[in-house]
Amino acid sequence: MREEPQPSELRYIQAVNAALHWALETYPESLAFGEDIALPGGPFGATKGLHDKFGGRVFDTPISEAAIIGAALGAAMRGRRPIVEIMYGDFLAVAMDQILNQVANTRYVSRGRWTAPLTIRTQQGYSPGSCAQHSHSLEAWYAHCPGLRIGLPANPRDAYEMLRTAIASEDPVMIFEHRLLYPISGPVALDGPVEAMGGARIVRTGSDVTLVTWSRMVSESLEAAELAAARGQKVEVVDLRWLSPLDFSVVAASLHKTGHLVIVHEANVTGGFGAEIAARAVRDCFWDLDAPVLRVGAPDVPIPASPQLQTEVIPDRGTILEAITTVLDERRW
Amino acid sequence: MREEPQPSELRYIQAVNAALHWALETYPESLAFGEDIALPGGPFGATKGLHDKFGGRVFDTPISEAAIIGAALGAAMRGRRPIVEIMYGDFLAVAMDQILNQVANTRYVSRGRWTAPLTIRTQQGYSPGSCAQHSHSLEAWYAHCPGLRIGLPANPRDAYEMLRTAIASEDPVMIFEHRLLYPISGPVALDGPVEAMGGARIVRTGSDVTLVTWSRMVSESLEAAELAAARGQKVEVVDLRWLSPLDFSVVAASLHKTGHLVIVHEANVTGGFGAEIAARAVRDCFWDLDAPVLRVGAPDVPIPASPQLQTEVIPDRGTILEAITTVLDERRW
Amino acid sequence: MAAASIEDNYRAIGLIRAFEDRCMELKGEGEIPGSIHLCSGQEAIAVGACRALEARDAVTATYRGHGWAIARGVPLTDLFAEMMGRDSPLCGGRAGSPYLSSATHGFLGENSIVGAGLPLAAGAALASLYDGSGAVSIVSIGDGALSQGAAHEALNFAAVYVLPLVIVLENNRYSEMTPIASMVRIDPLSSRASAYGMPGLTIDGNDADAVEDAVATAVERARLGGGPSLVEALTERLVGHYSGDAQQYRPAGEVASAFEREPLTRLRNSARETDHEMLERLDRIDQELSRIIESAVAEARSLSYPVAGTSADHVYA
Amino acid sequence: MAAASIEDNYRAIGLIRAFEDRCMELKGEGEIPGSIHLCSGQEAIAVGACRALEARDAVTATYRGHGWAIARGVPLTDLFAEMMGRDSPLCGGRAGSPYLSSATHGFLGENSIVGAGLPLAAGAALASLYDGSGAVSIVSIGDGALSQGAAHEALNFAAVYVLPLVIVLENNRYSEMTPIASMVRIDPLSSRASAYGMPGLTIDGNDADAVEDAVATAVERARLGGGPSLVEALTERLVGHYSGDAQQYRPAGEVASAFEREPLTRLRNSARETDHEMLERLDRIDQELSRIIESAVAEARSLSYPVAGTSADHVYA
Ligand SMILES: Cc1ncc(C[n+]2csc(CCOP(=O)(O)OP(=O)(O)O)c2C)c(N)n1
Ligand SMILES: Cc1ncc(C[n+]2csc(CCOP(=O)(O)OP(=O)(O)O)c2C)c(N)n1
Ligand SMILES: [Mg+2]
Ligand SMILES: [Mg+2]
Repeated sequence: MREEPQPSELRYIQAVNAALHWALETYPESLAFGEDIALPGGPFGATKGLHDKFGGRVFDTPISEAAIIGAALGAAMRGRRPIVEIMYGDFLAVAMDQILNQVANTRYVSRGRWTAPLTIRTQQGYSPGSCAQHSHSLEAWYAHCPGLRIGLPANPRDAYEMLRTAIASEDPVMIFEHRLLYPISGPVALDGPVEAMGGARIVRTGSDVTLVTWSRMVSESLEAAELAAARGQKVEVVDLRWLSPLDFSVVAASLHKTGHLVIVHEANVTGGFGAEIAARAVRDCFWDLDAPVLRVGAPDVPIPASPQLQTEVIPDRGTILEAITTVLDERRW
Repeated sequence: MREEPQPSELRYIQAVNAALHWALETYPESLAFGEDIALPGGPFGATKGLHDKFGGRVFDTPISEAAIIGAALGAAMRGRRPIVEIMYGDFLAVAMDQILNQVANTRYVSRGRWTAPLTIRTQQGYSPGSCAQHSHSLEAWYAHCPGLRIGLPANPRDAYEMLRTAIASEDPVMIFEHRLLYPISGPVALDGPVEAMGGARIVRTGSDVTLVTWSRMVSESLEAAELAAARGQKVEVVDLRWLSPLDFSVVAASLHKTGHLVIVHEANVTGGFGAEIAARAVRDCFWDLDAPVLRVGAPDVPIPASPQLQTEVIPDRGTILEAITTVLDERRW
Repeated sequence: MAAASIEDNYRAIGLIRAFEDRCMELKGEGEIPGSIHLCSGQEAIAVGACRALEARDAVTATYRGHGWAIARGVPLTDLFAEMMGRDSPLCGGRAGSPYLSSATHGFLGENSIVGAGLPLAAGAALASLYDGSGAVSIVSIGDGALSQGAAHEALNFAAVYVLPLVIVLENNRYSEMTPIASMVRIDPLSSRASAYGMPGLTIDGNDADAVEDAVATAVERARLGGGPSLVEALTERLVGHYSGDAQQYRPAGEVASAFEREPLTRLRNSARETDHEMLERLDRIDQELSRIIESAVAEARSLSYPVAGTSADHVYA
Repeated sequence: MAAASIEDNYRAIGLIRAFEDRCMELKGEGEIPGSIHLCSGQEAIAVGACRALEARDAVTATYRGHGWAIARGVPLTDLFAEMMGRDSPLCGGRAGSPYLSSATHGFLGENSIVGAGLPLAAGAALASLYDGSGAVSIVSIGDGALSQGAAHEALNFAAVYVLPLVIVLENNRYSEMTPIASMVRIDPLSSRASAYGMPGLTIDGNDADAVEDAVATAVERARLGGGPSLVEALTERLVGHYSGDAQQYRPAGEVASAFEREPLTRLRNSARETDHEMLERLDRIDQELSRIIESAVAEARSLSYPVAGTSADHVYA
């Protein structure tokens, strides 16, 4: 148990940090490594204080993402519980083989005789001025990769709880944070029991439209829902939280009530995970659907650096509101 | 113009080879390189005879996929037209950064001042006994990556024509072959005009169900359609051919007629490109749909090596037929 | 200095050879699906190296790793069964020939992505820094793997943290069908080690005793906290890269002359020089091995194929 | 031996410094969005290297590449505008500070993935083998990039095909916030070159003439078909890794003492030793540069932001 007083209000990045402290304390077999995470405390400060407290179990690495993830796997197979940080989700691309062909296969191919209890933390998405090599939202890739668990915490509470759940898991888990969420504050109850993995959450109830979203788009969607409410449109917002395991039941139940579905993510629309949600809806909830299913996401372009262009590309409450209005517009159909 | 007599019947792999010969002859700026492609003529023989004929424009490389694709990009930016072979689609993972963060961005980020006219040929999918590291079908990843063109030829004719189209393109194109198709024969008309990129093709007409598929699943789907016909179920089979540019209009027109949709691919279902097709259908063809949309693909597991398990995992005419029957079963709905 | 008897070396190497020869037959008869990659001619490397290891150590190999599995003590029956796609105690047929592993033998597995075993093996070595096991991690890679980015990253990673890792580079002169000499500008390959600040050494990989000595030194160094080292073992493939390789790229006479240098021929030559009964003893070993192989095949055949409906098991905990 | 005048070196280096200092102000005032990475202290490398190049040559840099762009002749106005996210003639604001390029200057661009520029630059060099241009490709990488797999692959690739490639390794001692000395076990870094069979050399990167000499030799070698070489230029960052870096990881006094060794201080010291009017001439250069900078900023400000509705252009041909 940590001795510090339990703050009730934490910034997202502090929640991540608290979860890491908890993990290194709870699991003597845990290790944390990544670029600039130990002595400098992490490029975004997520790992602050860990090295001071846990010494050699927390260390800096060369700029070698394939080695980082591969070493995490090898160490996990030999009884460690590694937690690695990949600075930007975009950089996972240089380590993709280790994720796709190594980490994800370990348990399956050995029938569980080898396991890979490791956590890959990263952050993704755009920020003003970030270039095309630092702005990807690629959760759909990993969700298409059996053997991995995928979580995208949308608030400080989940940043803390989902990361703890990830680290406690006996499976490899990827946690995608969003750097624009790092400064956001919210209530976090520290040191409670670790939650089971999975579970979508209804973050606003409504009876007209089901809006399914995750990560930073949860707050944008809530803003849009608020604006829609002023127009009399009752939007139910579902924070999907985990893409794997996927809790579609919450979506289905909501759709049964609303008959209308909008899916929102920051990722490019084509091939984004929104397609999967739409596909499940049109299979499992077909008879509940009263209107076409709409997706809101970045159009199919690399993310430009200029904020003027980014505004045009990144979904926001405006584009979400438009989709809500469109899906509810009976005259359109 | 090639002097050899034009065979009307070619094996898929010969069609690939013919397209490569055509390209190296047609484009003096073209280069071909990859592992074992020059002196040995390629692990599957796709590049046979190229080195003899075109000398130093065709060369073997170290086992360095990131360097191969990166070098193709740099050469393309400087006026060459590289055609590279990546032996298995699974190995693209070690070069993912070069594809995602480099090749795909080049034109966009420079507003077309730099271009990347290069072709990445690979083959993917399972074969009996192939392990989880040699069996991926990941076209959905690349289709989620703006800036790339994605083609999956299903027969010798398309292996020839689509590859020529790819090489002639001023954009980076990925061509995914399937090694189980390599021995398949079919008619190929050599040396005709290069086709424009894109275009889905109706390979069997029918009025009850639209079956959208690509790559090796086209022939499985046609077999399933034949079996269904014996039961009186009229299946229209659409070979999507290109995921980018995506020709959804053919799908929409077919759906307008049939009202029923089944999508078939070898890839794992969750996050596969089938989701994108379903998502477009439920947006653009909602009012035409008479039943839930079904997807047939590998379940969400890595591909096991044992053929007994592979049979359980890889979609075939049996599983496709079952989906056709299910989607048409009015009592179910 | 290692000095296993001629018979012991012959038995250990011959076992792997006999196993793989039988695999090729089984493949020809359709009992083993997919491609298989034989270590025929390279067996002395795995044999010598594994003699320098303890049970607590970790072993990682490539798709050409049957010899490592056998030298590590993985039962032949289990290996045959795995390769046949049967429900073997190793991986239940899910891994097959190029990707099998055995958790009970510290055999982290083969790997069919070139170079990818190295980061993983570095991770196994990393674990030893924390678990008090004193275990060393050993990894076999091919000559071609030196050109892979991930291999490079792992070599530096291992050097930086002074990991107890031994890299055995099996230089069989070819990467698939392309001579390694045309794909690097250095000679010997072990000179690459200095780029990471680790010792590198080139030895005769067809001499199990020489391999044992070199690996034992490297293992001891690793175990005592001296960090990683690279042992390049020179060898030759007696067969194709994989089961379907016609080897047209190999110069005339190369394979034939390799047969004069390969470990079993050498041991028979030594035997001939030693005493005139030795050759007979080796012949008896051959017979003994073929009995062992046949009974393993028979046992493997008695194992069932994976039970229908199990293909979705073990994706997650 | 290169021997640019003190004034010429001062002007060239000072221009980059003044440009970036102004960028930091513009960033502070919100006119430049995102993170920016300054080459403050490292300018002599780009300046010396680009003097050894011809117009036909290809240049590839990292996110810390403003100096390379300027030394290559890319107009300041265009660079300011690009960094401001305006519709610049370079990339129309799409690339921004860390990823900009200029097709009209053979500037293949910056790259914000560590090490990723190397394969691309190798490809540019490959093109020269076929196009008869005689062009050489030069690429700047950081010390940390040596640990990236792609960089390794490209170095070997370049060596194998004897590509006309010059690798300039800007060793500023840090990779972001981590000292390179703790992330490799070799010294100097240029010794890595021998692992690829290419020449490697370590020089003073704060001396533009020394850089010019070393790069000129490497360029000539490359142009004559002698293949790639690696030039490690030792230098120091005078500022943080990026615009928001508080540099708490740097030992007390390190930055202050680096200011004594940095190129402009050195040139002023030399000026002081040369003749007593020289310092005044350098002061006049400073004033001249600041006028140049201000007019470029003003011009850049006159460029519009990207036109609404154009964000989907140029994804494909
Ligand atoms: C990343 C990657 N690229 C390519 C391949 C295809 N491939 C399989 S084995 C091999 C040759 C490897 O040569 P080497 O490392 O010398 O090992 P050997 O086969 O000689 O044992 C290649 C290119 C692969 N499996 N993985
Ligand atoms: C593949 C990859 N990993 C990590 C990063 C994050 N990152 C950006 S710059 C940098 C440090 C690079 O250090 P060095 O190569 O020495 O160049 P310098 O910044 O000192 O010029 C890191 C780790 C990245 N951009 N790309
Ligand atoms: Mg080899
Ligand atoms: Mg540096």
